[in-house]
Amino acid sequence: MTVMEQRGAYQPTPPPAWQPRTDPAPLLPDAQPYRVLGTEAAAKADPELLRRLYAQLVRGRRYNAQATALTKQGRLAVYPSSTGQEACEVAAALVLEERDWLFPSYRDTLAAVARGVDPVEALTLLRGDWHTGYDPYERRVAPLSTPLATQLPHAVGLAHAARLKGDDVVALAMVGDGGTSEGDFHEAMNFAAVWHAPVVFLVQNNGFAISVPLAKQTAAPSLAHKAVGYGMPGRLVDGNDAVAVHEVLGEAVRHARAGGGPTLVEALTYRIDAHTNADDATRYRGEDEVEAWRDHDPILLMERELTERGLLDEDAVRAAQEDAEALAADLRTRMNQDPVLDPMDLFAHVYAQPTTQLLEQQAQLRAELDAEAAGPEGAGR
Amino acid sequence: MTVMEQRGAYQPTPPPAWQPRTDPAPLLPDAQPYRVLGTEAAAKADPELLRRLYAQLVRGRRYNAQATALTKQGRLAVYPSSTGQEACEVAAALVLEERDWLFPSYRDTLAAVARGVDPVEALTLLRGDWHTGYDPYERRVAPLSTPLATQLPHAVGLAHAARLKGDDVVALAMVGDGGTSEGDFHEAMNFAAVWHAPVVFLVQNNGFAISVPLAKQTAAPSLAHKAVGYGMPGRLVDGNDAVAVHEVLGEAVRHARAGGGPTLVEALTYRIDAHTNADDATRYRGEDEVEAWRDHDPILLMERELTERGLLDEDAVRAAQEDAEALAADLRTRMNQDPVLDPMDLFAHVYAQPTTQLLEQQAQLRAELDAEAAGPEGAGR
Amino acid sequence: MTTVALKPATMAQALTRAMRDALAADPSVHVMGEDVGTLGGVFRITDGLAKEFGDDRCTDTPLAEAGILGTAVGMAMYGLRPVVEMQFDAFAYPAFEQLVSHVSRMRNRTRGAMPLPITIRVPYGGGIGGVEHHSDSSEAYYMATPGLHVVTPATVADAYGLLRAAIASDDPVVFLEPKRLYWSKDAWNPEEPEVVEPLGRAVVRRPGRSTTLITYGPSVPVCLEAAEAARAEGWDLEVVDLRSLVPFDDETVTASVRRTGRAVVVHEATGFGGPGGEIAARVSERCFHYLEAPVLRVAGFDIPYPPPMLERHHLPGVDRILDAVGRLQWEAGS
Amino acid sequence: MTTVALKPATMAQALTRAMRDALAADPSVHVMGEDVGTLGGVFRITDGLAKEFGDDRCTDTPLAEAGILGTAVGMAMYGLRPVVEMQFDAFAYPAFEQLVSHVSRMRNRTRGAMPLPITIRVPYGGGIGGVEHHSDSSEAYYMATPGLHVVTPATVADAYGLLRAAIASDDPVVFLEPKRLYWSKDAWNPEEPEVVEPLGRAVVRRPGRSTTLITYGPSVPVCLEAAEAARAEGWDLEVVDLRSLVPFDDETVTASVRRTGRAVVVHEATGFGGPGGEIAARVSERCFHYLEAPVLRVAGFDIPYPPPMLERHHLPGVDRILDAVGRLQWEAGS
Ligand SMILES: Cc1ncc(C[n+]2csc(CCOP(=O)(O)OP(=O)(O)O)c2C)c(N)n1
Ligand SMILES: Cc1ncc(C[n+]2csc(CCOP(=O)(O)OP(=O)(O)O)c2C)c(N)n1
Ligand SMILES: [Mg+2]
Ligand SMILES: [Mg+2]
Repeated sequence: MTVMEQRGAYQPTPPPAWQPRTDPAPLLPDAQPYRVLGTEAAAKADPELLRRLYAQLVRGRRYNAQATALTKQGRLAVYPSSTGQEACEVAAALVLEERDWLFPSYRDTLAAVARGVDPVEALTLLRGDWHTGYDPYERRVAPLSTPLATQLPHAVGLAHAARLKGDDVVALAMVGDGGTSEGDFHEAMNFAAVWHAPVVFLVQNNGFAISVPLAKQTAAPSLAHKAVGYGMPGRLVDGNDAVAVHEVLGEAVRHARAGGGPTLVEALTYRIDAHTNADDATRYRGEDEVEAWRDHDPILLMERELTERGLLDEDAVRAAQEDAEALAADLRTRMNQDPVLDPMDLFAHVYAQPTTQLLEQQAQLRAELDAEAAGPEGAGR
Repeated sequence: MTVMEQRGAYQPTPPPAWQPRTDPAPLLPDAQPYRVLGTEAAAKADPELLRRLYAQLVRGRRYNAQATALTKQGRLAVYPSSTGQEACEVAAALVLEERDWLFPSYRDTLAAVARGVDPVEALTLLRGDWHTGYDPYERRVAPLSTPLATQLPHAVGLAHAARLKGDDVVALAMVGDGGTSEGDFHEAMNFAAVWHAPVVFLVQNNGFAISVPLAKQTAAPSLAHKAVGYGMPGRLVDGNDAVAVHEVLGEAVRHARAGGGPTLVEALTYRIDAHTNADDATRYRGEDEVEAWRDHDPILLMERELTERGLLDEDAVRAAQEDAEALAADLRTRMNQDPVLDPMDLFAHVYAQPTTQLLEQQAQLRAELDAEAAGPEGAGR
Repeated sequence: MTTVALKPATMAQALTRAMRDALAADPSVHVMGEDVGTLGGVFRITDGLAKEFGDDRCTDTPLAEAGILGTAVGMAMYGLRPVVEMQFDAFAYPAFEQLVSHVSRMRNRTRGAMPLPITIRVPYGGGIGGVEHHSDSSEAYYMATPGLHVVTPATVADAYGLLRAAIASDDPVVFLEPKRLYWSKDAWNPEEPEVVEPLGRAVVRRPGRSTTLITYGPSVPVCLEAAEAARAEGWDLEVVDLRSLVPFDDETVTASVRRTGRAVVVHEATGFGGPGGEIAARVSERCFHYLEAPVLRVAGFDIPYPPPMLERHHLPGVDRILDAVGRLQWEAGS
Repeated sequence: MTTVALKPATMAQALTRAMRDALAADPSVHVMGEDVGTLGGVFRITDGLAKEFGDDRCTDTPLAEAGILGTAVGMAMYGLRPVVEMQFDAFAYPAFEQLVSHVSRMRNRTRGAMPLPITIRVPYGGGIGGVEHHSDSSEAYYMATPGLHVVTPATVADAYGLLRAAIASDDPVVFLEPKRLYWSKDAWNPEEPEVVEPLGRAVVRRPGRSTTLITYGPSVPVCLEAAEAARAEGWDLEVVDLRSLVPFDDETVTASVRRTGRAVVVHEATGFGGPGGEIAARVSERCFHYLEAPVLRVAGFDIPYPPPMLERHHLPGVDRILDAVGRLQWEAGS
């Protein structure tokens, strides 16, 4: 049987006998976001997982702080921080198997790093020495996608291809609340559902698309309510509750791997920092709003839980912090070295074989650089 | 108060206090398509409306037949017939007030004609003498849109503009089941809901996008289930039941006019003819399927109802048929005359003022045509 | 040299055959698009492929061009070679962002780690009586996008050979199929189809001495006709079929124009900002001292593609080409 | 002539002022786009407009470029004059279908009944250290689309005047704003802003006798700098600022080149298939007998826009322009 045929044949049926093609009820999100930390469900959570998530959150927060600091030192051209969103970033990376694929958006360098991409390589785009700094095949992390939502159909296509090849690979694709307004979001969701592709969509609803608040972005009850319109389940989760995000994403990944098709997960979170270091958030939101979310901080929530359950001793805290500092120190050191650039790279990877025209242009630049190197006389006209 | 501000301010709220932005329940379609004909609801239907719809259906069917015949005589380049879909076409036109706007897709020439556009002008695009043959402002019918779903944001923008100007104008936009897969559908729905624009989206789900059946187009329970994901009501209606379509669309139009925002209506119908005269439908569907739908034909349903209620006398039938024949005869006569074309039109309407370059090109063509007219000698070669 | 008798075949048949052979030869090749499966495409170019290879290899997609190309990108990332059909020229526009922002740049972005061997088939051009949006010549957009190959056949044999080469290419190829040549016939042996040389080579379709007509795709037969007609005027025209707009075969074109000293670029696409600007500019640059007269362009007018009943006025025809050639001779004499 | 003292102002200020004046003068003008309201745009070009005119006149839209342009089409159909902001060059691509299939053709499609007076502001070009997708020069796409005006200012005064003219135009205008000139300053009196003549007029920014540099937008200051530097070589360069790519001011350009006998076209956009092809081709065509040397082009390389740390190698700079000019002098002597 082909992958395509598995969905069954279609008979357009005159209305007296018409039936909905699937039952919509199970596809609708719950009225309240799923939470674990601070609720009864927390008791069932695996202590090992909690500790692991905690350490990753601390590490992620430190990474965000360090990357932001690097912008001030002129070592990064720009940095879109995920401070406050670390639960989503970290959980997205941790739920995946090695053979799976992550499709990050431009804000999700942390997810890439949590999946094992070298932070310096993850930040290449934002440092400005090249576009994608890592080999996507090494950790199975697609290039960070700047044009919003455009990476979603890529994830669908990759997941579909894996399924066609018989591999039980899942793709997890990340997008922001703003990105859900793009046509590519719609088309990706629809292809995924029609193809029954093993893909999980994680929408980080952090309240804003740059300055535009969610109410100007959508009038939907929730973004997770979009799922039913494609025939896939929609799930709503507290995006600052790392355990809850991990659980919901984990379920969706297992569901996809088992051949159950795609899931849309909306994680409610908040962008604590400005859009990027270049943005001035005071122009469009008040500090009180930010404060409300600081009380619901992902690390805070986790710390509370761990402390209450006596799972957080000083050693664990220290180990997490040391690990985070080591990451930051390494990042600082290596980012403070000027990257080695080869301008000839400009021509090397446009086509598999450079065209004659590109070879001519390469020679021209070579000559210019040689003249430049030879000093003002050599460079002279 | 501005139009934009009416939706209220937004406060991103940490999950413990989070609430869905609207109640999803009333936005979901009923499990079964709304029907009137052949049901108890029919008793309440206005006899005048029934008779009017009947006459329009008969006229519409005849129009479709005549247009199809014109393709065989080489008088139309191509014709995408709406045979079997007349209930939707006609109801869409009749629910609107004069000041409202209709946004037809390429298949909806009948809706344009039912709204009062001269059939010859409605068919200009398909005849090939010009693109849009009518002045859109005369009957407030936007140009037939060939690129699928692209007309939907236009309808939203127009409705929004009307509201900004304080006019109580509603826009009704038509699209096919296939068209719902396009990104423009998504973006239009979203803008409409966020802007609370007075627009009604009518999806004619006729089972196919050329050869592609609905099951390859969507996995949703129904297309009307997409509405909740935008925060607007979704309605499901028997698209061959002209009274039901008229009622559901009428309600949506009144709702929009009263400031209630947009509605998505999915009408379940069937494309009885091939995609166009150039298509061979036997390649992708069986005659038995078509037969099942012939039993649920919009004219048949209406005739049954009218007959049962004693509303259809011979005079009414004859009047409807005569009217339809008159339309067909007029169409035939006028379409059998060669259209008068002015090649200079090619340059006249590219810009408000033709550029010097266009004037040069116009002069060139003028000279060529003069040479041609002067005969082989004058023409040189 | 084959000894099998050549039977006439259409360009449509050659294209179908190219995909069939590619599907058979390489399991990573996948054909996808609107109506390409059960129906075999609105032009029947994929006819029979779903039946022979199954709907996993030749797939009817939902109706969304950005989705088609975007998912093809993902499939290519996983090692497949998608062959995407855009139903008509103007219906490729919704996929423009995917094409420009991803397809053309992924190799470059990843320093070669993630090439995208995607073939994007686009039936293009006019002359078939198509209503609005069904007759665009959109090659200027693709030419202005580094990272894409842009290829268009003018003969039955090239249709086969270039499409095979496009599918085999490790780079994305926009493969422009001249709609009005779909039913053109040539002697061609489908049992022993000829695979042409690598992409990027122009060919002299007709040698001549007095002026070079530089053209491609649907305008090649028109130029050949013009060259025949020109003999009556005593002009011996050379016709160069570019076949590949990107990469551009400067060598062949420059050699021809240096020989003839005169050139006319001919294409259907709009003149202003169209492909002919680039071609004329580079010919002028490289052949300046050889040119007896300016390089002229015969192109579509600078207008939206006209309705069917007026398209004959828009399309570059034999007379308009000969007029241009005539103007060049005059320039030389002046 | 005004007697008010001129104060230095930035191009950004002039653009803001142009929209403000247009909003004040004509109630049908509406500004819309991503972040244009509360934030005032990521470049602050719409700063203060929402506050002054309300969010019905300056509207933050959902994040969807096709939706923005598509709804603007509908608004224009109802008599409004939308001024749309695309946040960056590459983020205009999702709106490509609306632009090409509707915006550019609606007037033509309806025989003039339904004009679309939409201004599409696109911050474009490089040189600001922008990461991928933030530095494209996409004007070739727009030039190849009949029905659009394509306009780009290079000075503070033109930024004001051309934007006013664009908004007042009854045709759609793609208004390309050179990002790296946003903060460039000129003496300009915002109290009495100068309204320039109709769209479509080039201007000689610097008269000269030995070679014409034909350029526009972000490359104008570079060319002026090159012209200054060229004096050291004894070359007296003329600089023509096109201002409007469509319609193209053949008169001004042709007159200049016929006078100087030499021309170099300079722009940031990719060379192959870029705007310079059209420009060089039409100059060569119209000035053939006046040209001492071929028309050369100095343009971005035929590559995707490079990362910030390498962009200086890509952008046409003074040296590369002077090299080209130098090559022309040599040609003449040969
Ligand atoms: C297609 C496209 N349009 C516009 C932009 C410019 N832009 C960059 S980030 C951003 C806001 C994104 O908001 P959201 O999707 O909510 O993600 P977040 O920044 O909150 O993570 C915008 C408009 C872009 N990158 N791509
Ligand atoms: C953007 C775009 N892509 C492709 C096409 C080619 N095309 C014309 S009609 C059609 C099928 C439309 O199906 P549907 O939306 O269900 O409308 P129906 O024909 O059933 O009325 C296709 C693919 C088009 N017109 N526009
Ligand atoms: Mg966001
Ligand atoms: Mg349909």
